[in-house]
Amino acid sequence: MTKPAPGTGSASNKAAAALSIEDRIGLYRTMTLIREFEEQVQRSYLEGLVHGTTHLCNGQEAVCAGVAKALREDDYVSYTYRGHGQCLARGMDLEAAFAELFGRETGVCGGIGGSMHLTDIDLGLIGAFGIVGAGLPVAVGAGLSAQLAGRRQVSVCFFGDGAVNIGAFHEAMNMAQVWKLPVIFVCENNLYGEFSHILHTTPYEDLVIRAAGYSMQSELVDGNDVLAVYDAAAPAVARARDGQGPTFIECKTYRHRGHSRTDPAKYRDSAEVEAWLKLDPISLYRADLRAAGLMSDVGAEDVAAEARSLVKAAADRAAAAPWPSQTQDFMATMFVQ
Amino acid sequence: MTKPAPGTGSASNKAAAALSIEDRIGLYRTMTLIREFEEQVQRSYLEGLVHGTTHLCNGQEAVCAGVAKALREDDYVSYTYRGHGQCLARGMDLEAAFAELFGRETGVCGGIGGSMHLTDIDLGLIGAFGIVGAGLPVAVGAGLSAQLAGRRQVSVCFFGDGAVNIGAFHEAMNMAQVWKLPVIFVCENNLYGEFSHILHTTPYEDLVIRAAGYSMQSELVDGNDVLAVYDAAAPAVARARDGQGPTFIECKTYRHRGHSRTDPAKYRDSAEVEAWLKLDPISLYRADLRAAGLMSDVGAEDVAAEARSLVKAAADRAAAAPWPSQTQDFMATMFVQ
Amino acid sequence: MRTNEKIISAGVEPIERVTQEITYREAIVAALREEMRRDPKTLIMGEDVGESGGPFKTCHGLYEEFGAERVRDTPIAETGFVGAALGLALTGYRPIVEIMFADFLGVCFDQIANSIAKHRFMSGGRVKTPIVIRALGGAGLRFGAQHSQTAESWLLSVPGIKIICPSDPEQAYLMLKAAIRDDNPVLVLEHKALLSMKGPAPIGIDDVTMPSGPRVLRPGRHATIVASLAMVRKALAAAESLNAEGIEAEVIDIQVLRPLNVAPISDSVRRTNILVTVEEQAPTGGWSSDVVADVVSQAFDYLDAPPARITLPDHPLPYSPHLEDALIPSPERIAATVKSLL
Amino acid sequence: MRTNEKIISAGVEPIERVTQEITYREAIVAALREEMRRDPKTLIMGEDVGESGGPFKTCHGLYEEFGAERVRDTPIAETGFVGAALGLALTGYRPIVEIMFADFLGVCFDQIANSIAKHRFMSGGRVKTPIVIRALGGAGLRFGAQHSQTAESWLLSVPGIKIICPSDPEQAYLMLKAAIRDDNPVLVLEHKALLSMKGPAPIGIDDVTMPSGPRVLRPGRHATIVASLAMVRKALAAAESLNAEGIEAEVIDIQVLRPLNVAPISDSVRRTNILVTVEEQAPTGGWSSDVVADVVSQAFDYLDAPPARITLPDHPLPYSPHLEDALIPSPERIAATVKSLL
Ligand SMILES: Cc1ncc(C[n+]2csc(CCOP(=O)(O)OP(=O)(O)O)c2C)c(N)n1
Ligand SMILES: Cc1ncc(C[n+]2csc(CCOP(=O)(O)OP(=O)(O)O)c2C)c(N)n1
Ligand SMILES: [Mg+2]
Ligand SMILES: [Mg+2]
Repeated sequence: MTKPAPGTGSASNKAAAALSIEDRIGLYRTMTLIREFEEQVQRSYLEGLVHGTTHLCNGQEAVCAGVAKALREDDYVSYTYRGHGQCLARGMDLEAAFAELFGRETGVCGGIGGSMHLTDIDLGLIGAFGIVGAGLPVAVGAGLSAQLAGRRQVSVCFFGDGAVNIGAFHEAMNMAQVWKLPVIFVCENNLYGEFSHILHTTPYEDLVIRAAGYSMQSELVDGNDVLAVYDAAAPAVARARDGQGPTFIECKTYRHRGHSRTDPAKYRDSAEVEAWLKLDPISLYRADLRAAGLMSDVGAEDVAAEARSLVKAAADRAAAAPWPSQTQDFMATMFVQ
Repeated sequence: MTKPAPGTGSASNKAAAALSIEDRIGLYRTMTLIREFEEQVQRSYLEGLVHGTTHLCNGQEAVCAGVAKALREDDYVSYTYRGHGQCLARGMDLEAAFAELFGRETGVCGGIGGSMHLTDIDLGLIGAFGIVGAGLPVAVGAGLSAQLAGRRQVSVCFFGDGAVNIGAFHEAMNMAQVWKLPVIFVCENNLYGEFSHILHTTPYEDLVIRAAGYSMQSELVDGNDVLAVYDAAAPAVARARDGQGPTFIECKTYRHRGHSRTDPAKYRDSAEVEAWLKLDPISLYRADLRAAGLMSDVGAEDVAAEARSLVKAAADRAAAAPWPSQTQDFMATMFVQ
Repeated sequence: MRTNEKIISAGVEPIERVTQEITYREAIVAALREEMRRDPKTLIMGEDVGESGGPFKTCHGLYEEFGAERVRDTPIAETGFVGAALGLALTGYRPIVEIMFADFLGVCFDQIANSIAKHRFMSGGRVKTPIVIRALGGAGLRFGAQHSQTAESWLLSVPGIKIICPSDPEQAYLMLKAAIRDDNPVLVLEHKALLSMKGPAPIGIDDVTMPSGPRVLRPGRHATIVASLAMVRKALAAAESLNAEGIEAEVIDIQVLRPLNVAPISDSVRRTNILVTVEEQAPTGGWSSDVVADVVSQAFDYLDAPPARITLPDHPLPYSPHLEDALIPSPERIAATVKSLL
Repeated sequence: MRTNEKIISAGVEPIERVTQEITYREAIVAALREEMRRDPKTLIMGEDVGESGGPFKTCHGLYEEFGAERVRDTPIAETGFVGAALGLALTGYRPIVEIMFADFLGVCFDQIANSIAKHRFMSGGRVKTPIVIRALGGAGLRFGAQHSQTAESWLLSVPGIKIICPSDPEQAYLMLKAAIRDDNPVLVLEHKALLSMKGPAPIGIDDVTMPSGPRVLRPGRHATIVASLAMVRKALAAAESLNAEGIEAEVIDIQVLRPLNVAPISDSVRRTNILVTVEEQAPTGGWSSDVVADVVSQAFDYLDAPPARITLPDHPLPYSPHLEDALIPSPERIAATVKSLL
């Protein structure tokens, strides 16, 4: 690894220090729920309940949990095909999420969208974009909307390291900066696109360097440290609400599994994988909480057990849900009539 | 104007100091020829000989002349709809250029391309791109070709300040840097897109800042000083030939006329226009040459008179050239049969 | 050639007193202005649409009235601002974007085809995406191969977006107003060779609805000519000259390309038994093939001859004026084609 | 169902000894490998095509044989690398690019439609642009609305690019080889649901030419079914089941969408008098309308019934498996449609 280039911001105000014990444990709960959800998706896929393909975010839970904590209910969030974590961190109903992955009528998109396209507008989850980079201009539009409406909302978009090479990223970054929009660009740098290492496709490993090209405020954080993520996100969100414009936050992280269901991820060095597994965000945070005397191992197990049972129950209910009707009015699904 | 951000390079090696007197006068000749050409295009347009629209480069002659001087015959050059200067600086036949603008059979593209699309592959003039930014990825391809062929060629692309906001720019810059290609990105920053000032669409006025986002070597030069342009281009070209990768060169310049034939350019402050007209690259360079004792005012007038007569004769011949045949085999024009 | 009937056919009560002679360009401006007055959630974005009033002056005066926030100049970044339109629409606004030349739709094709056209559908119909994309296209102005396309057929195969193409000031006005009120994405293809065309338009009218399909511009019994955009005038001219020879051609403006409603054309063909289409596009992939194929299935037994499609040639348009002119369908060619089928 | 005739129809001498049973995926790899061996100016670029062998393994082993320079991983930047292909082609190389999902053609639509397809034409025919763009498309794998399109019709209206779509290993092999040798831009649309399909292919053959049009896969006298890509197998299955009822359907693989050559289909219709088309696309803007319109003009008097077009519905494809399955044309639907016309 090259030495990280510093971002332009200073996360040193330590917003996380102000979090209540409840909030801290809540973060653990969120990450654990996401992990258990993804593990269940994996199992359900093998059982034939999830169709086509699916992109899991195991190992990256601290990013969506940490950022979500900094947001209000009326903020806007957009993300990618690897978007289950973002949705759960915003409170998407577990059963509706599973039902969508299973292609059922009770899915959050009626079984029409699928694993890559979870959307729930009522939660500000404005969309999951399957085309790399495509969500960023949309997030800029939501940011413009927030600016125009004047209600101090922000628009956050999540994307991967591979997305910083596509044109849509560039156009969105520039527009957000020129118009000083309340947009937070969260780059989950998990070091790989599909199978290519970032240095194969980008001139450097620290993507905050990109932000410099737009004179955009930026932060480089340990994306496996949920409090560090929160520490970067909270002031960025505050600045955005105050009309001080966008921030680019790079979160260094790692996906535990392959790119998608069919990828055994053999292109990754086993030493690298080992090293990152040791940096598992949930284990690290659990150790933190234990050290701070906020949660015992037993407490942590309770959280996990609760998450597991919630997830299991939701998946079971989703698996029993009906298939969407083949004779439904697809035209009304497509167009407001 | 904000204070120019320095580029990453140092043009201080003063390649221009090594230019012969002949070469120096040659640069004057090139700029004058381009100016006289554009003036004639303007007149011909008013006479109805040039059709549709045309984009003149009056005021920007130092950029194409200075860069062209740093190139070899086997290098590749791409440019935009505002590309007459680049073509003439590479030696495009005047009559063939006019004939193309007039839509005649003897045009450099048989009258098929027009003012926006002058191409002459034999001169390494690989193409004029009418879609903003579209030429940059193509230039990257030519640079890749040069790298693969191993003959120390370079690929130069010219584009405007407005082009740095579009996706194609970004993808091209990144690819050139990742693959260390011999590509010189020459941004002619004339402060305006069509009618919008750069600060309206970009977060700053100094576009070298963009280059920082790719860790790309860059130079910021006075684009109205032909020797300064050469001083930036020559070492960039040398580095590219040596396999040291791409350079981004920002040339500050100004177009004397509107964006295209229909634009009276009323959006520009008259004080600004005045100031820049005083910085006319040809007058400035003439003063330099006079001060250095290399060319008298009479000599300069001779050069201009010669250019005028060459241009006039070429335009007259072009105006007398036949129209392209309506029954030609367009399918063979489109496809190699 | 204009009657109240036509205004009615576009779903509008005829209010003769407001009908004015205006240009196609003025019609666009009027529609934008009125709808922006009507709904504060509307806004327009595009390159140089602000203080400059638009490269083709189709936003003239809007900046002065609505200000920089609602009449917004963008960077040259079609993917960026078309994508932003989706973000605005999803969060309560009704964005209108201007694509300076329809040829540039290629730069933002993905945002339109994969995001805008599919977003509501993929959400299970749970979001609303009221977006208008206006793009100025068309040949005849010696703009060369990259600035002369109507792009009519580029998005014809993409479900999830409506496509309309006004051929005169009246429809430029009425359809654009309706498009802005529509809760779905609408691509409005305008033609730059029509910008100075004059005609009556019911300015100030409030009761507009999206037309459900083609519109008969000139009745006739001997042949049906269907055309779009700048070809409509050529078709009308052809009909006029045919009339002198005693041939009465019915002229239909297709006007709504998506969703395509061929029934009125089939009705016409059932009466005329002859079909000729005219489009300013290559011979393949365009609406005229769809129209022919549908008419054949709807009115098979009524066709006296195979329908003829008049199109551009199957290569890009050249710059040279005489070449360009020779390749664009002309009234003479249309009239000759009709006669060849009788 | 396979005979030497078919190989001949693609312009290849039948050399039975080299015919092997391979998959569609292996056919692609073989064609790439052989042509890259044949001409050192060829190279391939795309996302993860190098050491990983391609997301769909269609470049398997190429990196090992030809190295990183000729089998080049790119950033996720379709505009960038498709545009780079043009620069390579203009300067003496013969680039092949892989678009991972055909759905992503939208991201680089401008580079294809405005640059690649027009560059030679705009130069007055003075440059050469040998470029192959391969894109893997198609539905049936529950990939949702943004990863299931064949994109067959997106570029159908753009002159200046050839479009081919192989429906079996033999044609995947032969046509890709011919495309790589072609001096013009060729878009090769492959179908991901066919990747594991097995069939004979004359591996190692050197004498290939671009097919000039459709190919008859199964002769028949009672009806003509024209299909593309994954729909070809469905059409063959339909023909098989119709056969059991004594109906002999001729099955034609359209295979070359641009330039479109409908003559062989008209010939067939002149014998069968019935035409059914099957395409995995929306009802408008696709090749089937062009085919119907052309057949109607070429064989008007031979049609016993209006041609029927079987297509996807006019909305994006949903994710849920049963929904997706119900919407993709099936052999049953094809057979029933044929019978309804007899
Ligand atoms: C325009 C486009 N090109 C290619 C793809 C195929 N693709 C899907 S995900 C992916 C890798 C993205 O990597 P990254 O942005 O790092 O996100 P991650 O998957 O690591 O979360 C690619 C190439 C796509 N979806 N869109
Ligand atoms: C993708 C695209 N969008 C818009 C245009 C219309 N257009 C042509 S030139 C131009 C301004 C370009 O400005 P700049 O890059 O600064 O170059 P200059 O004309 O100043 O040389 C615009 C917007 C275009 N050709 N392509
Ligand atoms: Mg990644
Ligand atoms: Mg400029």
